[in-house]
Amino acid sequence: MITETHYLVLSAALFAIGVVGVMVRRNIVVVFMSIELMLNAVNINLVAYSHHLQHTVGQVFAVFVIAVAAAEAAVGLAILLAFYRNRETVNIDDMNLMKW
Amino acid sequence: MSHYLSLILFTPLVGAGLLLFVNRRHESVIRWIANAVALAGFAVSLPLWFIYDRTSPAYQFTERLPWIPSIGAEYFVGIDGFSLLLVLLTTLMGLLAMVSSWTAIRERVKEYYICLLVLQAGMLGAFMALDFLLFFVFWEVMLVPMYFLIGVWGSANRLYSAIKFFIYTLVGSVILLLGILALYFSYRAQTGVYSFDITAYQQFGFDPAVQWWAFLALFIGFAIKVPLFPFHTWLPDAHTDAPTAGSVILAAVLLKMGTYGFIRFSLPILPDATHQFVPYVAVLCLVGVVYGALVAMAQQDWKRLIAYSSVSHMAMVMLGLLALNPVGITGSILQQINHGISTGALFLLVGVVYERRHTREIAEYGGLSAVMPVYATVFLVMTMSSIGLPALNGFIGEFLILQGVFVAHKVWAAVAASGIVLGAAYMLSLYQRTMFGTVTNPKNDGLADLGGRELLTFAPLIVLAVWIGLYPKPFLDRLATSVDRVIARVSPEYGPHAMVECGAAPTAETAKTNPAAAFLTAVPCGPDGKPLPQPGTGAPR
Amino acid sequence: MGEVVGFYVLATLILVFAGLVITARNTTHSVLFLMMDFLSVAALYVLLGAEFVAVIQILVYAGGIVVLYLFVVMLVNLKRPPESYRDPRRQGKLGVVLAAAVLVEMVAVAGYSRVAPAPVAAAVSPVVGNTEEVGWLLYTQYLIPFELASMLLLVAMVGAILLSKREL
Amino acid sequence: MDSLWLIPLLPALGAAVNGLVGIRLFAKRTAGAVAVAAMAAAFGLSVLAFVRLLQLPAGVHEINQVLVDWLPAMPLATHDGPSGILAVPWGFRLDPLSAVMLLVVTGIGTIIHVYSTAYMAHEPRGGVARFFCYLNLFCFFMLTLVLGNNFLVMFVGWEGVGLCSYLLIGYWYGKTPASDAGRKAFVTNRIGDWAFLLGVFLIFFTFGTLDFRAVQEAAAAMPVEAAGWGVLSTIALLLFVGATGKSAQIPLFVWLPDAMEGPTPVSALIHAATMVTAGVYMVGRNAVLFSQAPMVMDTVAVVGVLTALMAATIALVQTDIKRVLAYSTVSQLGYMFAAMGVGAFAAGTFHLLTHAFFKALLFLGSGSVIHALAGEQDMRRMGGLRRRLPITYATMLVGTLAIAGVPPLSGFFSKDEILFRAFLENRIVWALAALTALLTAFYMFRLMAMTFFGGGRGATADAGSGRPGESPAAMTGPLIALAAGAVLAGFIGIPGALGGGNAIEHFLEPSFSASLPVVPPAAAGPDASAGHAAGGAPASDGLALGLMLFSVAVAGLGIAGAYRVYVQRPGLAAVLAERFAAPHRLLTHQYYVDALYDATVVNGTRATGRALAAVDRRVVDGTVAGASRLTVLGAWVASLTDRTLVDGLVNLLGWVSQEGSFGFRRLQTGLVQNYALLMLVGIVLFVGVYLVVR
Repeated sequence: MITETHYLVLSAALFAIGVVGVMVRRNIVVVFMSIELMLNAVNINLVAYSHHLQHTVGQVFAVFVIAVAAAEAAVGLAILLAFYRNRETVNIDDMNLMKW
Repeated sequence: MSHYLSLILFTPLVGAGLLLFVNRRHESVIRWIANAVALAGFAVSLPLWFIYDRTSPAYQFTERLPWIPSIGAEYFVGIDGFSLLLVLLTTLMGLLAMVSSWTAIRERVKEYYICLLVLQAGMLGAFMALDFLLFFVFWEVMLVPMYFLIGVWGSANRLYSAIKFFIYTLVGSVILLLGILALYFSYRAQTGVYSFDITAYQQFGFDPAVQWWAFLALFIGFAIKVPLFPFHTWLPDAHTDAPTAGSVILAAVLLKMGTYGFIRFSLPILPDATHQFVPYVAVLCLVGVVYGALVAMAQQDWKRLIAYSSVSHMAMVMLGLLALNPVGITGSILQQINHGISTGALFLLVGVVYERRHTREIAEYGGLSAVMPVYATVFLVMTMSSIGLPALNGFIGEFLILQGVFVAHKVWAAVAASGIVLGAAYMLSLYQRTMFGTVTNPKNDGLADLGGRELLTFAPLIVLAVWIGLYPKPFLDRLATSVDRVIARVSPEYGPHAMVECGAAPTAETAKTNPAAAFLTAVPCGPDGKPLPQPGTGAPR
Repeated sequence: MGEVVGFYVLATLILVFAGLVITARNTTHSVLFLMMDFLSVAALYVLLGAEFVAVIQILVYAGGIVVLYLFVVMLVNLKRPPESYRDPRRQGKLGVVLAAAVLVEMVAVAGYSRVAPAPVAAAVSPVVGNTEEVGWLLYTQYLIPFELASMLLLVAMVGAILLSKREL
Repeated sequence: MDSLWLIPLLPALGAAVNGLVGIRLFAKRTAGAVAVAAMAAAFGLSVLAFVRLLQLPAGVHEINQVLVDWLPAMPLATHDGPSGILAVPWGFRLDPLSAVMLLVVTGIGTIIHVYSTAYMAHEPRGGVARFFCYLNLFCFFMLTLVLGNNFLVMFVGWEGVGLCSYLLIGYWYGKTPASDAGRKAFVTNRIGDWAFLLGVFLIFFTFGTLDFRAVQEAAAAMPVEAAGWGVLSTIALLLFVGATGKSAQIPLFVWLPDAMEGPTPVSALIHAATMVTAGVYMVGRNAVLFSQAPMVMDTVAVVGVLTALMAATIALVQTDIKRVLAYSTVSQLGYMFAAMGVGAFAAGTFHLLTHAFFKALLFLGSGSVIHALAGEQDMRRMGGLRRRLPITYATMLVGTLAIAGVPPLSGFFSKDEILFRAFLENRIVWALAALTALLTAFYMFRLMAMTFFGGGRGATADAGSGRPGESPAAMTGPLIALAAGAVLAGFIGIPGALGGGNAIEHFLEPSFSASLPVVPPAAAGPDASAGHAAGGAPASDGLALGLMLFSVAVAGLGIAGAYRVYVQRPGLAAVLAERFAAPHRLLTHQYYVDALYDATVVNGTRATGRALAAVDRRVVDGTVAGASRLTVLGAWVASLTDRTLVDGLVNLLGWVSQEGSFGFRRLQTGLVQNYALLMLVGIVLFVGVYLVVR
């Protein structure tokens, strides 16, 4: 029997993988993708509870999360392109000008 | 409940908002929009004159919305006869001030017009507000644009004058606010209701001690604005350094705030204190009338002279209020309108030559009659209006005031009437020094006479001056019920009189317990509103 | 039984592909693994009876966003290796440790938490079928968030165009 | 003719047309024609109105018309409580007194308008239209003054004529003396108006109405204040002070001589025939009221006769032809007031009428002379003009004889009537009046002698070389018309002693008495004002004849004296002037009244104004500035405290945090992942805490 706990553990694992990706990778494209993974982890959670509680509202929120993810990806990648055009790099360690 | 007053009130604000979206480089677009908005503001307010019900003693066109419910403040506007005339004066003078600035203002055009429009909204709001806090807010709203008008577009000494104006009036405002709060808390203590509603205040008997202090506070606030001697010294500076439109608005409308405050708040809300204070305030008024006139005589600066004449005239207006009888108060209100028209016109006239010559020194001029005949004629009419020549507006106001004051106190009238002698002396002296004689200053040789636009600004003022002078009845009719309402509070002895004249007399005990109520019930009697015998050949009483 | 098998298969696929996404050297490969991952998640949604979200997942994520990533990877034509410079202050290892900690904690939370199964659901929707229910909710109770989401997308679109255009 | 208000309206229309259109567009002739037409039409209407007044049934003596409410009814307390009502209509009333004034104003006004078309012909085009605009406007206000049925409408005219007088005196505004004189006239009048207004206020307070007739009736019902000073006396005195301003009596007479700076037709119309008589008219209008205040009546008589005497003495030594006439006007106005003061209201009004003719004639004649001499006004530079200006000479001679009181010219009848009534009432007034008559005859013939007799001097000599003499017909015509008036006007008031009916007195009587219907005209008994003459016994006929002979003798003496001094022995005047140097200087300086006023009132006011302006700047504004300085000082002290104490603390805090922040600053690496790391730390801690405390 698969309970919601299984799904929660799965999503936690996926989230952890996303976190690791954000933490260790220096290619900003990959970092973005890791963020997408984390968002997916959240969605799994939402849909799992929707199933568990027999209420559709979780899925509605998943749809919103997807919409936000799409927006994030679009703007983030646009910023990335603009940055790349100026600095010829996508290395996240080169992006440290916004300090202090 | 209609939204008519709000429409009038917000038209200038909408215009100001519209100007925000216009690029500052498009000056002529800005000018057109601002003038169109001012014209619209006037056009929108004009029907008030016709639809105002002159037989009703109530506040009309009221509009009431909660504003800050937790402290009982409301958005409560409405007008009676006083505010009707003053609102119309405001929209008219606002329009004329706007038109007169067409060529006079060359820099920061956008900000200038926004300031003017916001100022106009503030003035309208102050005249319409029936909520004391709302009134105070509009009262303060007027201050800021005026400060900028003087400080940014003024002449040489503008910063000094602007700051002096601002701080001086602000001191008055603060004390006024104290008075308002005193009334507010006193009202709360006695009724248990938090309210700034002045229609309620006007029917409420405040504790005499509270009245005394509140009157003092309100007096200082309003007297600075009037300005009453000895609080007047900001006025000549502000007038002198303000741009023409600023001077016009200041003289024509802003000064009326003070006297309007007395008639709207001090008198009907604090009748007992009013009676206590009248002798002292009247002395200040009398000093003001004579003092202002004498000081005006010694001025070398065109605008300063007119400013001091304003001090004298406004003291006369105040004195009319203090007569505490219908004629004096009616005359006082009418004289406010008259002063707005004639002094407003005089400042516009100074503005015309200032724009051409950039000096206000009287000695710089002379013999303008020869080069600017039309200008000289308009100036003559307005001079005569200002010194109260019969058949022009100023006389009606002065006569009613002085007749009212005479009944109240004969010596006051005698002293105040001397102001009209001195008025003739300094105004004619000004006229002679500027208009008569030969052109001695070569710079005055080629001065252009009034252009079409300028003539257009003076035409309505001249028409009004003559109209009020010859047939003031429409104006006085619209004031009658409002005056009665105030009189019922401050001079109840006039109550039974109207009853007798107006048929259906209430019983003696109603009259005894509440003369004001008895009076008010007696007012609407007769379909024409005045069932009074035709004077003239009737037998002497 | 089929559900158990399906879950474990899909979970394995999801986690493996996710691991490949963050470990692949070649960014293009990363993107492709990401797509596979998304598809697996979509299948998981089907398993959970959320067909609508599954379809959206495929359309938007696998179809739209992944393609976007691919384009970006293509456009970012790297002259030097992308990860040549390494900032010593970055503490990547600590990050991994913390990630593990998060995992442990969340698993603990998941283990402890017991949600009461199916409390009413109140049968709010007058429609039947997953897609209909989602649609009904979106257009009734969540109409305003829905419209706001559309505004957000519009703004994001404008922003993306603005940012990526060379010259305005 | 139901519309009295049309009469003033016509000149107003003329003024409007000339003012709005004429100044820009009209030719000189058009402007003059418009003005004359307006006045002629007004005169026609006036005659019609007069005829209608005569046709009224017996017992009714007035036409009262209310045009429209001016000030609507407003409650206002009077002396007997708050039940009064202030209401003022635009009301007009034609009664015998106003009818006489109406005819004078429109009739003489029309003649003078005609004269002006020629006199002003040398002015620039726009100036002529402006002149006629003012002149018509003046007539409008004067007619309003005359026709108004209450004090306030009268006051409109009262002040309005003052304005027009101001404008017309200052017509040549380029000349400083002209504009000065205009201002002086207006301001001096205003002083009188001040009292007048107070009188009006007191009238309302006392009677509760401003209607003339109602006030007269009410006053008649009150006791005569013979013994003590009462409210009626106060009212009468205030009104009289107003009249002294307008009619140039002591103490406010100083403006009239200066007013001669205006064009001569203006002097004739405004400063001789009409406006200056407004004060007399006003007193006559309130005859009943004045009669109830005998003390004020005495004051009026004394002030009048003293003014008459004083002005006559000043006129003796004036050398400017118009100033002689101006002082003569002041003197004659004093006469009229003396008449009013002794209760001879009809006689005063009669003199007003005749004076309007002969003084207008004299002014216009002098204008003709000035015109012929191209602006010369100094009589010492004239002489021998008799042949050069025959019509002017003849008509002026008529005027001079009339003013001197030579029978049977008009001045004789009116002046004699005044002297007779004064003799009955108050011998001192009579004596002074008679002395004035002597002086009048003297100085008028001095004027004639210096102007028309003897040889040419100065300007006349210069002009002798071929300048055409007589003025154009448009000027001589009016002279002749006025001369005819000056001859004939007297015959409407032939006294009973000479077998006449004294028609004018009977005609005017209703205006000077209260309660018209109560006193039957047939009774002719003693009434409030005009009792003595009409009720006089035949015995007084002899007295009247005697006095008449006496005044003729006085006039003859004056004429003879002037003839001796100025025609027969031209050097004598200078000798006399030298012998009586001190009085002569006193007279040439008009008793130093102007200097006195300048030194006290005028300069006093100005100095007060300057002083107060300084006070305003230094003290009143100084207080404000001082308050602000004090605030600034306080602010400085506060800012010092602020900098050292308050700011010190804050700085300490800042220093501490700045030093401390160097450590924290290292956290700010700018690396995204470091920030994410910190977030992660937070999450771990947060969830950890949750797990622990759950």
